[in-house]
Amino acid sequence: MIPVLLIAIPLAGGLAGFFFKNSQSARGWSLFVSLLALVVSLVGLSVGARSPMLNADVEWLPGLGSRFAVGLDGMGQILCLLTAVSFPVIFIATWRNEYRKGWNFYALMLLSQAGLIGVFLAMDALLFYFFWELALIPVYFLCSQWGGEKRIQATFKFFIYTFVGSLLMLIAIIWLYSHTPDHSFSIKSFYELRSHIGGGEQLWLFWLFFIAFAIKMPIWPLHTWQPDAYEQSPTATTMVLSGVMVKMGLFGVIRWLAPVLPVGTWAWGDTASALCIIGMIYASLVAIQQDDLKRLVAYSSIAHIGLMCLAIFATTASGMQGVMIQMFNHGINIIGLWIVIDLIERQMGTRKISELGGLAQKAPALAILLVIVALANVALPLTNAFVGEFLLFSGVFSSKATQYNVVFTVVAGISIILSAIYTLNMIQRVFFGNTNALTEKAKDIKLNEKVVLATIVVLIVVIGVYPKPMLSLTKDTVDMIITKMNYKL
Amino acid sequence: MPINYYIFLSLALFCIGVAGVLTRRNAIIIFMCIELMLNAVNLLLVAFSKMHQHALAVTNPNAGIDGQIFVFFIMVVAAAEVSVGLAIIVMMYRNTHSIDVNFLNRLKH
Amino acid sequence: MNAIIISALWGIIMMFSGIVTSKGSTIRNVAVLGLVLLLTGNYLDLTGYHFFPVDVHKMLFFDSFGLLANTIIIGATLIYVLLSGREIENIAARMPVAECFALIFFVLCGISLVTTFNTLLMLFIGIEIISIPLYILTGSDKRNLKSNEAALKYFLMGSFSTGLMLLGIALLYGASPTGTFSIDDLGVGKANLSALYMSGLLLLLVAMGFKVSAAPFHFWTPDVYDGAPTVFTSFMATIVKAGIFIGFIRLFDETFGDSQARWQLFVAIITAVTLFIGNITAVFQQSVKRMLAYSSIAQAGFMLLGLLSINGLAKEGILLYAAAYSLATIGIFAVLIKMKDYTFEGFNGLAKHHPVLAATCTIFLLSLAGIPLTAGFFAKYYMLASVIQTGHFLWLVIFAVLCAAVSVYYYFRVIQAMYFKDGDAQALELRPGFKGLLVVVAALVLLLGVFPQVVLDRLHGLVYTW
Amino acid sequence: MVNLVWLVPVLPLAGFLINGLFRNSLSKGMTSVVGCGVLLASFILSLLIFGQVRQEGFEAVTVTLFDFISVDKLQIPFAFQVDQLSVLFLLIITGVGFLIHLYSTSYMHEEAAPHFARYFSYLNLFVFSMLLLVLGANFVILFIGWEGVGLCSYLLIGYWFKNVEYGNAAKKAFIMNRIGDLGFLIAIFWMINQFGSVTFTEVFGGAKGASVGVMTGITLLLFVGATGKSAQIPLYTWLPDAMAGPTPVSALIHAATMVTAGIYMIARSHVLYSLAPVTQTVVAVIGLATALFAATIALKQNDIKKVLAYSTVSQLGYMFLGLGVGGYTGAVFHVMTHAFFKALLFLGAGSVIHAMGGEQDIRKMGGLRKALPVTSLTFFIGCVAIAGIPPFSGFFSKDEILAAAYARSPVYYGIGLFTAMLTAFYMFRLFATTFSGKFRGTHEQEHHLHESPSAMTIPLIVLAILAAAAGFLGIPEALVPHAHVLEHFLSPVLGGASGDEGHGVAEISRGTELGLMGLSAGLALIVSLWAWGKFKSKPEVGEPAGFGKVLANKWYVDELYRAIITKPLNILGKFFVWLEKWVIDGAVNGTGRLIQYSARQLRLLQSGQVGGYVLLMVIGILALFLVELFVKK
Repeated sequence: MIPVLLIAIPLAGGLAGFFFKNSQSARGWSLFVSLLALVVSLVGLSVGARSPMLNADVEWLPGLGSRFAVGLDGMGQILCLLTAVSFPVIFIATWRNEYRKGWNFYALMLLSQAGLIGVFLAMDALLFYFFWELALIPVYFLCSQWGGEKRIQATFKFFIYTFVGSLLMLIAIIWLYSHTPDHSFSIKSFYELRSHIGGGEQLWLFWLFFIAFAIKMPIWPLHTWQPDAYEQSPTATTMVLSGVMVKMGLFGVIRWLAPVLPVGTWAWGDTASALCIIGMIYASLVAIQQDDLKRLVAYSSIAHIGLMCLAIFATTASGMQGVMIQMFNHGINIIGLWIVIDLIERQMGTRKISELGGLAQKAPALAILLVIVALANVALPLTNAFVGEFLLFSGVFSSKATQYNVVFTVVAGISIILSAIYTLNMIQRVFFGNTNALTEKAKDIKLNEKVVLATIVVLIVVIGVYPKPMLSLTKDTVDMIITKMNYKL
Repeated sequence: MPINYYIFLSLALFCIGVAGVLTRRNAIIIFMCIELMLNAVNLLLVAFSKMHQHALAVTNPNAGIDGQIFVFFIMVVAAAEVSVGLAIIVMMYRNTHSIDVNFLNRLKH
Repeated sequence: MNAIIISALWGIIMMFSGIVTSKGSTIRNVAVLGLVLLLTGNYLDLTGYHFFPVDVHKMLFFDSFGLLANTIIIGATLIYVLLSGREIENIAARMPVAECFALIFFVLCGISLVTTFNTLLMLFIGIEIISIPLYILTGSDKRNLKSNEAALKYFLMGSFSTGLMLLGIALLYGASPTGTFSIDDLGVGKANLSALYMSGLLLLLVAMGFKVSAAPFHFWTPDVYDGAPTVFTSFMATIVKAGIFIGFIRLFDETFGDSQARWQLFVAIITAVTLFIGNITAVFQQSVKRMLAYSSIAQAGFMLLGLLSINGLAKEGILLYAAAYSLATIGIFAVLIKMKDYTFEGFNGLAKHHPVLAATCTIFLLSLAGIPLTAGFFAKYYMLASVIQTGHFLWLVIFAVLCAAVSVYYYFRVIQAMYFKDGDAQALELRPGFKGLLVVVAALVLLLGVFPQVVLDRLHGLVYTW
Repeated sequence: MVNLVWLVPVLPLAGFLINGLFRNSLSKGMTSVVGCGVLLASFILSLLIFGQVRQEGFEAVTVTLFDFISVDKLQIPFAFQVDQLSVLFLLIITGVGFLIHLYSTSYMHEEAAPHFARYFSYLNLFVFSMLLLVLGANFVILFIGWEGVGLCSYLLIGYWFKNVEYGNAAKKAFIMNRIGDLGFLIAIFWMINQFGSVTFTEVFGGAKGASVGVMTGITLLLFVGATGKSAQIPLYTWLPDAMAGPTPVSALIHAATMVTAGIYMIARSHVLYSLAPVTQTVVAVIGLATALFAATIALKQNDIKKVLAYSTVSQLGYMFLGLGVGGYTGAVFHVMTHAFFKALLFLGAGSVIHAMGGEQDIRKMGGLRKALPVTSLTFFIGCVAIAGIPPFSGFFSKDEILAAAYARSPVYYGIGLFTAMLTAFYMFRLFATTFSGKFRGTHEQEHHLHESPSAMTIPLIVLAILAAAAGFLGIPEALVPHAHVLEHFLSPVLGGASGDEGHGVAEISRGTELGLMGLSAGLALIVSLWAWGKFKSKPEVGEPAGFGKVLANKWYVDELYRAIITKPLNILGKFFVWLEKWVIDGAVNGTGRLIQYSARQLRLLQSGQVGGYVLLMVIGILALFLVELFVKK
């Protein structure tokens, strides 16, 4: 019941949104809808993991062996919560942005929410693929309609890039489907496949899946769509992209790749991990060189995602737990960063770090909130990201799946230092130092922004100090995944 | 007289037709070459029908009859094509006062 | 049987209706009436009511596959006439509308032959009955040099391919031990094929490939589609192509099904070339009309995947593909006809001036690109799945999806023009009825995209019962 | 009582929240009351706890608040451990901390109210993290405090954020600490991997079973963390720059407490170190090297705070030497005494700077004794203490370390002694140049030279008394048997200074020990007097030349680091940016361009010529037939 609601509410809300004819009411409506979705997801958390309300399974395409099966397990819960939290936050934070034909904007936003939640809830491969694509379409329109100057090319690149990936994934899905004994797309039959298909097939099937997911995350060297897309999209969409959408890739690996093709995953684990590591160092070093705030955050996000992906291949419970909680944290934190950047851009009209400075004198509240978010971004203890990265790293270090675990940990660890460098540089050059002609006229943040940033900060600290509920939420999923991943032919 | 001769003959005719289509520029002549191809096929069909008739006469008195029927159909269809084709060529000629296919290059790329 | 006879008769009726009245709307209504009749007739045939219990001596065989295909095709024609029938009047001065409709009916008759043929003779006749009227329709814009040129090219190359086809048939006839044209007896099982037989097979492959514009026999397509009056381009590109494809599948399934292994490679090669040329060349087109011509080649390439792996999935899929592809393309052409300027720039800013047109057009394009939630996705899905099920030619599948990714490029160019580029796209007058119908078609596309079951269930039942 | 220990850190946290959230509404008075009040409260609380802990046979208590992280086998509770060691640090932190808060109330008085509140909130936050650090019952909690204090030092160094220089100094401090912290973190992961736990008791319990290699690895990584936090070679360069912060901050964080975190951590995990002789040697050598190196630099510094900074680095080196040779008690003892006299010295320097109106260059001072009697007297006591002249505290602690060093190897002792001489020399150079001789500053500076207000002098006096007297907590066995109160107190945690875990200090005869003591004391006295005499008459005011220049420029270490680390990283980054644009993204865009190009070319096939089309068709057919002929199936 609840999963259906989670998808249906934003879907219906979005479709309705197209019929509004003024932005204000559409904005209010979308906020209302997203809050409704949030409430539902909270209810979903409250009913308890065993509740039948958390699953729905309806006849869809009997001819194809595909059913409309959606369910909320721990991972689904945590990611739905992320989505459900993000959208209201985004709507409130960008409350003051004016969009041409705003109602379409908000409608599309809600549709993308529906698509995303669908991806996280789908318990049927074909359905998963459906939502996987559907989440993309609204974002495509959002970016190319309301983005920056080079938006059309950037978004187009992004679209084709991801489309290629997902088509390859489609091939793999069909292949697996045609090998399921009961000719069904259901996740159960997919999980039973690993004994039916030999190591040889798994080796190339792995890449068909992994390329799709790696593009989405993105993993070096398939990441080049990302900075452009982030830079050119309207910030609200960038938040969706970086806060929630990149999680689709990690989610895909955890739910649809690692347990389905354990042998392939195990065989290619080191290769994939190496890519992640290279990406982390690479992205961090590039981030240090960036002058555009959006690009800087984009690259830092690449580094963080790389770490999570690395931990997945480590195949350890603690690492996987880390991924789970970190997916949530990363979403929250990066959205916080985008909010700040959006504020700066709207006030100053620029994102160039070199043109800013001394904002802390003019906007102390903004400065403090940003500093906290930024510290979370560098995983300082008692912020949420520390818990996540601690688990991720310890997972990687204690990995039995690779003999390079120490090397991976150390090299990946360097990226922590690098992340401290670019984050502090950013704070330093944007907020500290003396004001210049441009930043003289800066004002402090308004109430709505204060509220959302405060919310984010509260989340950061609460999860950072008492992560237990989150961790226990995903425990069962993690154990299940790990046992499946440890399967050997 | 072995069937192969017929096959070779009609294939030769067919190829002549193809060669004509490839080389000539006058629409009418190209069209005639195509007719030649069709007739080569007719010849082949008749030959084959005889062959089958020869081979299967004992079991089935009117074996191979289909081939000859087919030929008639081809003739009819060819006639229909001629009528339409000539009409098109005439229309063409009225507009451009030429039936040289090499001038047919308004539509390309 | 019903379809064949009714369509033939109605063709004649249409011709005479031209004498009775010259009023376009009346004639069109008669045509619509005829199509409805045809549709019901064919559907009844499907459910077992045969109006004309004629013995066809195994010349034709009315299995549900062919009849279902007919239903889809006639349905598509109905939609086509409703959407763009009015345009036929505006093709050229003093162009008798009635004849055009008559020819359309004759073409339908030919298609119904091709979808239900049981001997090569019927196939040949069907193909010719389709082709000859099309030559005329292509040239129907008499004063327009492009139209003339298209007609002549089509005619010359068409009859050339007829020659090839006939040679192929003749060779097969010679190779068949029993001296027959019936596709039931022509099949020689997995036996090693004689050179004669193989050559005949290849020639038939080529000839049919020509008709469905498979590379490298596709060259007539862009020119003819471009030169012909847009109304008839739409007709040729969708309904006719779909019909011939059914025949194609039927031929290779029934006749050469057992010797699949021998010819699969050729089909694979042709498919790959077709996909490549179709998609790549479409990328650089400036005129949407010509782009659609190439896209139709690309789509043919995808349908050829179904031919490559003739199995249950492929048969289901080809029907779905025919439906999805026809609906979408008819829709786009219907919009295209309304445009003043056929270039991509002509579509700039369409969304602002005609939101409905833009929205529906987007849905059709997404369907052609094979995005989920549209019929096009499942069409492509079936094609891919059918090949993957055979277990061979995975390289071809991967190549196909890469090409599909390329196709996104040119389909989305239209979307970008309509939504994200500024400009004032000019469209001719639009009747609310037209818009309404467009929306209905779009809804149909979406319906097929979400619940293909509505069609598939029937297919699934039927395809496996014969 | 002990179970209320969580209140000790929570009170400063509350202070932080109050001062932080209401910084715009609170008056300076209120802020000071809150800021100092919470510290005083937790100091009293610590005293009470101490009262309980000091009783005989007190067993270490673990107070678990809630469990922080629990993933399958790994359990990390948020727990505090109260034992002699942590209580000792509790006292030092809260006590000295309180004095410095008090001092700050008047030192920072010029600041505008919100910034004033910001300052105190940071300070409280620091105390909170520091207490977390020393109270944590497992390495993760310790690490949380560890990074927390790093953050606070970052915030406080960059307190005057308008100034870009200060900002950079803060950044440098944070990043260098980060490098060390990485080592610490990996050590923690290794423990998790090895012992499946990070709780002190379990780790120490399991340590015996682990191989020497593992122990060496873990301890070395821990030590990397220590070098970052406690400013040892090679990660020490941030500390002198950290003097950019307000002087009380330097006193509290960069002298008395935070920088000693490394010593605390190693002393806390001395069980592990005792099992890894190699690491012990490394620690000793690094410590000794740092002590000497920093001392040489201190010789030529002219910024009053810089001198003290380098002397801090040097003293920290001493403590590591002590740890390295197994004199854990001695090290902790020195931490304590150092906390007193170095805090005293910094606060004194602060009072001088205050009087000089922000001037920090000692070449522009001189003869301040008359103007600042209290300051100069207390400062003198500080100097005497650090110089190691009996009976002041420095003598005892330093001497204990030296004795332990001698027991391990006379070389250690020799260098240590030499360093002690250098210390005495530069401290008295500093004292003489600053307080004696005649004033060298401008006239208006001279005009309003004044003794600081009581809020600043009282802490000075208190600290002076402690600096003078604290030594008697650790009277060496050699002088008075069984008078080493501290050792007795700490023995439950650290074992005797003689280290019952094998690699402790070897015993040395009473006679030698006395001899060494006398030697060091005498030398210290002589050098001090010499330096004083040398500089009070003619202080060096000119630019240093020759080798002095090298020392004045800190051996050009910063330049070296810039050349071998910062630059290469930048170049690499630039290269990656290039790579991104032209190779990786270039490949993507290239594919697109390739497709467009081939599209342009393929169009040309569509020549428009029927003949051409037919020809191509025929070619196609022939090709198919060729395939049929030549492809064998």
